[in-house]
Amino acid sequence: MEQFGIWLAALLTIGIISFLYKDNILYKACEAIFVGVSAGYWFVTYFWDNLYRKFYLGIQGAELSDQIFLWMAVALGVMMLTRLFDKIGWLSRWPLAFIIGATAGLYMMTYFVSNAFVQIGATITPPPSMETIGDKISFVLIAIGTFCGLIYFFFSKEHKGAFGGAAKVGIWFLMVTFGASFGYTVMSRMSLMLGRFDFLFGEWLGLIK
Amino acid sequence: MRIASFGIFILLVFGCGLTALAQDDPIDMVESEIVLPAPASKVIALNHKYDIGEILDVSWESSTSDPELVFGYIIYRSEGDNKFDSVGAVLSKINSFSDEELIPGKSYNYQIGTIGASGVALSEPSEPAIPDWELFNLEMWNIALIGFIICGAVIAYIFSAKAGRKLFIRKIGGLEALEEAVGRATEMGRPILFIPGIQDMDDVQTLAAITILGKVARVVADYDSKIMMPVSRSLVMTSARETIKEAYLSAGRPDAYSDDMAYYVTDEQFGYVAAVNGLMVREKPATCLYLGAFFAESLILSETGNSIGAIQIAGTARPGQLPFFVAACDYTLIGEELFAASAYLSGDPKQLGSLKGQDLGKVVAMVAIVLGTLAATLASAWDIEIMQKFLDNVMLGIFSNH
Amino acid sequence: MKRTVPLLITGIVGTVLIVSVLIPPAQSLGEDFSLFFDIIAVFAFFLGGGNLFRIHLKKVFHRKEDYGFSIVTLVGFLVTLTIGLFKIGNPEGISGSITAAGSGLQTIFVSIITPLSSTMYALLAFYVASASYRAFRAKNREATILLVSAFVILLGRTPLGMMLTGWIPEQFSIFQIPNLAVWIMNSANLAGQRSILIGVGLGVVAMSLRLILGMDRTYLGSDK
Amino acid sequence: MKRTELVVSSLIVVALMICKFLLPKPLLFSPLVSTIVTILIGCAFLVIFILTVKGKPIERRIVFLVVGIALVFPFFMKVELPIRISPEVQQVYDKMSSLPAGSKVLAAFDYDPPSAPELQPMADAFMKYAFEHDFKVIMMGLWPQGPQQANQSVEAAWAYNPQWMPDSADEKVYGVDYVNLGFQSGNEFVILRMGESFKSMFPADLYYTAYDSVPLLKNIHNFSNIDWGVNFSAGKPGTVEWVQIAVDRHNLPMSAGNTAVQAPMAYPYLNAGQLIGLMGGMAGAAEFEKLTGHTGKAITFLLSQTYAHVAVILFILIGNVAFFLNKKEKK
Repeated sequence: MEQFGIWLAALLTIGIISFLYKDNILYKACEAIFVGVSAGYWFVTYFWDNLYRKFYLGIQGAELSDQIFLWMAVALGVMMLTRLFDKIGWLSRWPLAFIIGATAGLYMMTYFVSNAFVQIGATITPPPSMETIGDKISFVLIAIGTFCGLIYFFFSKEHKGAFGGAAKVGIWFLMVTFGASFGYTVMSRMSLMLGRFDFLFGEWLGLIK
Repeated sequence: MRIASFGIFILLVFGCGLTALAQDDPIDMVESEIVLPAPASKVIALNHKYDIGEILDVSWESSTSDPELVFGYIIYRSEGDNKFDSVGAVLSKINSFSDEELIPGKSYNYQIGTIGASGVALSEPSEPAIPDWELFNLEMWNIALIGFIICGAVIAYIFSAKAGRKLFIRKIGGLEALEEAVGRATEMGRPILFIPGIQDMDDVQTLAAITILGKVARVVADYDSKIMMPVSRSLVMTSARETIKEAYLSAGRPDAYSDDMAYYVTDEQFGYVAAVNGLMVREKPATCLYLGAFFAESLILSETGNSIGAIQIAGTARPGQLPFFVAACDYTLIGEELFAASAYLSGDPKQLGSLKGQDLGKVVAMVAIVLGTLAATLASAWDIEIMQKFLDNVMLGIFSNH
Repeated sequence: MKRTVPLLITGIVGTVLIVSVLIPPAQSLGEDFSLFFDIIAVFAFFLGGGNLFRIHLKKVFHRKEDYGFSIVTLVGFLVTLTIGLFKIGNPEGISGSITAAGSGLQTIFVSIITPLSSTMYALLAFYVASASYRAFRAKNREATILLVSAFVILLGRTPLGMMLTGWIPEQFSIFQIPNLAVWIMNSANLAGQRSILIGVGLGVVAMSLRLILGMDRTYLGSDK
Repeated sequence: MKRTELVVSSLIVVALMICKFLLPKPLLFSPLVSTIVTILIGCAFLVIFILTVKGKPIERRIVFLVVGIALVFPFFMKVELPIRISPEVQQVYDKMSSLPAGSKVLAAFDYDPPSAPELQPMADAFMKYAFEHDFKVIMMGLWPQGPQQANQSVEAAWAYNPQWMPDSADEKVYGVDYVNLGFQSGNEFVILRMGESFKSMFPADLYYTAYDSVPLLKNIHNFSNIDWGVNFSAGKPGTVEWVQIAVDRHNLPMSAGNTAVQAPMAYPYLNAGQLIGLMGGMAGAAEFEKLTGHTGKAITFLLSQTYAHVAVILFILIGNVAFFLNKKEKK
């Protein structure tokens, strides 16, 4: 049984890697299995985690107001299903409108506070050690970079003249950022594949000690 | 807030353990000859600000034996009848505790037990305190103020555009290229692939993707091209269908619309990627659009798209994935541009007005950065005290998150 | 009716949630929403999963190209659903946790989903290499900056960085590649990150307002 | 299916079957073959370089192939990489080797399979050393998959010395010589509560044996009963949390092994003396293996990883040099 598991995993691993050469039967089969099985798996988690645990167990012995609250969610969910019927299909827009409104409202504040607000605060907060001249330069440099970066994102003015120059500096800072995150992740990606090859050549083929 | 309440929860759980310990010990306490640790002093209970009246903050002055002889403190609560029950415990060196889930308006007082090796030493009880609730969180005045300014600016610009004032918005390369990319797909007779990220509708980046989809689908309908939109969340599929359908209707071609344009694949991140990769090499779309929330799949998708020679336009707000898109795609919408895209593409003056409001927000940010940095630099380079005060009290007072 | 009600719902719900941040008694609304969302998502899956089922069934029925793979997908889907919903092979029975060790669903996850998804993820190793070869060229000033910064960080995180610049004397140690990499991460990189984050914060505010005010309403479909 | 496709796939199947059933196991190249392979890879890069300069950039599949070869072939090479022991890894070893037999060691496995190539070798070498020197090992995980990774390292130790397996001469008895407490959710709060009592967080071990029934755990109440802690970490919760709570509040002597990505975040704690040594990434693992004398996968992996890293760097360089040469010519 264990050998079967290893052979199956090996076959699936090779199937995915084979896509690098070109699309082929084995890859298509792996893709079909992957889609079918994982969609099923996700529905099972949705069902037991959300519908059973959060709703069904949630209404057991709950106060009336909580019960009504949970039933409302189910009502919205059922409205979602009205799409299946042409005549009342428009009802499904209500839950959709609800979700979009709530997401927009909720995340507007979250993003505003944790992205805009906190980052501005962090930029003007001097680091705990402002001892060396290097620290001071870094502090000012970060401020200049952030400032120019914001100019780059400005929509209501053409990037010309001094303004354009600042925007250009802004792009440079963005490029440093992109380069840094690229360089930062590249190397760690290599060890991912090492793990898979170790499985294939070690655990499956037994070639590695 | 959430972290705080979680921490408190853990301390409560902690407390149960410690309390059990304390309750097991009394016999030892009586029998042993060893002296108890010095009790804690100055126990004060205060109403917790800006909650719904269920929390009291208890604080005390640590025992003089802390930390050598002290394991921790037990918090006892009484409802005014001098019957004290333990409600929690904290480790040594800590001298405050938040008592949650109280009844608003009721009066409580507290007593602190200092736990030593030989037993528990009790403090004097505190003065009674009443948990109270507040309607507005005044601590967040700064967020409300700046938020009000920026939202106000957005709305004001929208109205001024409505009134007919001309607003200038510069050209954004990636978005100008969008229509061209759709046109190219039509010429080549090949489909357009639209990937709205892998998150559900409760992510703002997905919302942005759906609003852009409305504009893209309109162009697709006008050009009579074909759009393919595999998605990884069912709700996104539903919203995408509504959006595409509306675009086809407003283009006057409802007959050309089909529900099969947007379809669900699987929620599983890499299962979805595997399917999209397969779709790309088989259907060979001429244009690939990746707009929304992306993770590790950004490079897998855009490299595959590159191998089939598609024009690729990407956009995401996640800084970690942007470099991969920048490297492999023809155009990349960086962060803010993703959210501005639908307003820009609509060409509707009112929506463009909102972009102006956004710019005002940037001005606020830039002014704050200049003032703050200047103050900090002056303060540290020449020890100018007034600058330090200005920085600490005004700038950091405004831009701090409570 | 068909469009006004949804528009009102978006507007009211959005406004309430924005204001709720400032009002302590309403602060738990955000968490309540995520509960709501989770439950609605289950029902949405009936549409999504149902659609998946329908598409593949149609392919098989009409004997379209590659319909064999659709059979595989359908079988995989149904088998997993059956095993998961009835908790087949679960040592703790129907009330046990779905991921209990030894349950059928856990076996499927470990022996099928894990190798597939970790291999798919690992393909990145190859794509990173091909992107490096093809796209990372110093075509212009911007690309050069990106390249240099990437290269410094990349070398700084491998022993090569120290090997190449270890000879630089102590007082200029900032120019040793590993130190330079740390400095870039903590200064210039931070500036770029911050301008993106601040921009995103403001962008979300404007987009949310457009949605809440009902200016951007394509997602609501048409009146018909 | 096209002809070439058929040929390629059958070739691969044949090659794999040869690997599976015919080749000696484990497969090791002689130094000569290793050198030849390395030279061939070098030649491949030279060819790629010439082609690129000529304006005929190679196909991506060749890039994939080269990376694949650079990753796989070093598995079978027996090249002695000059491994210089860095002071931070030496510190870990010094601490570990100063412990007497019977010392109680807490090993926290805070990672999952994707990070295993880097961290598992450290854990394996640690476990072998611990069994060899009769440490009492208490394993646990703040990441759900951590305990499984812990068991893998025990199995690695068994493979190294079968005498340690159950029912063997020198058996390491579960519950007496080592125990796996399993996973507990709650991130840093788990550590916080363990400071008071391990039992409160782990009422039973991974196999549902009550805490008090495990002989090894009889006299272990909290960190004060532990002689040394070691943490294998791939992110949060991980080394930072352990240092902040277990080390700073409860004075647990602690060392750590981190992934390469994670390691820079732990350096400040190392410099401040809160951590006794740090193993960073594959290189750190290889050094640790060398010190303990239990050469395992890290040294093999390190070679693969180095080859792959060099390959990526060469690809970037080739692309750029060719680009510049071409630009000059045009001028």
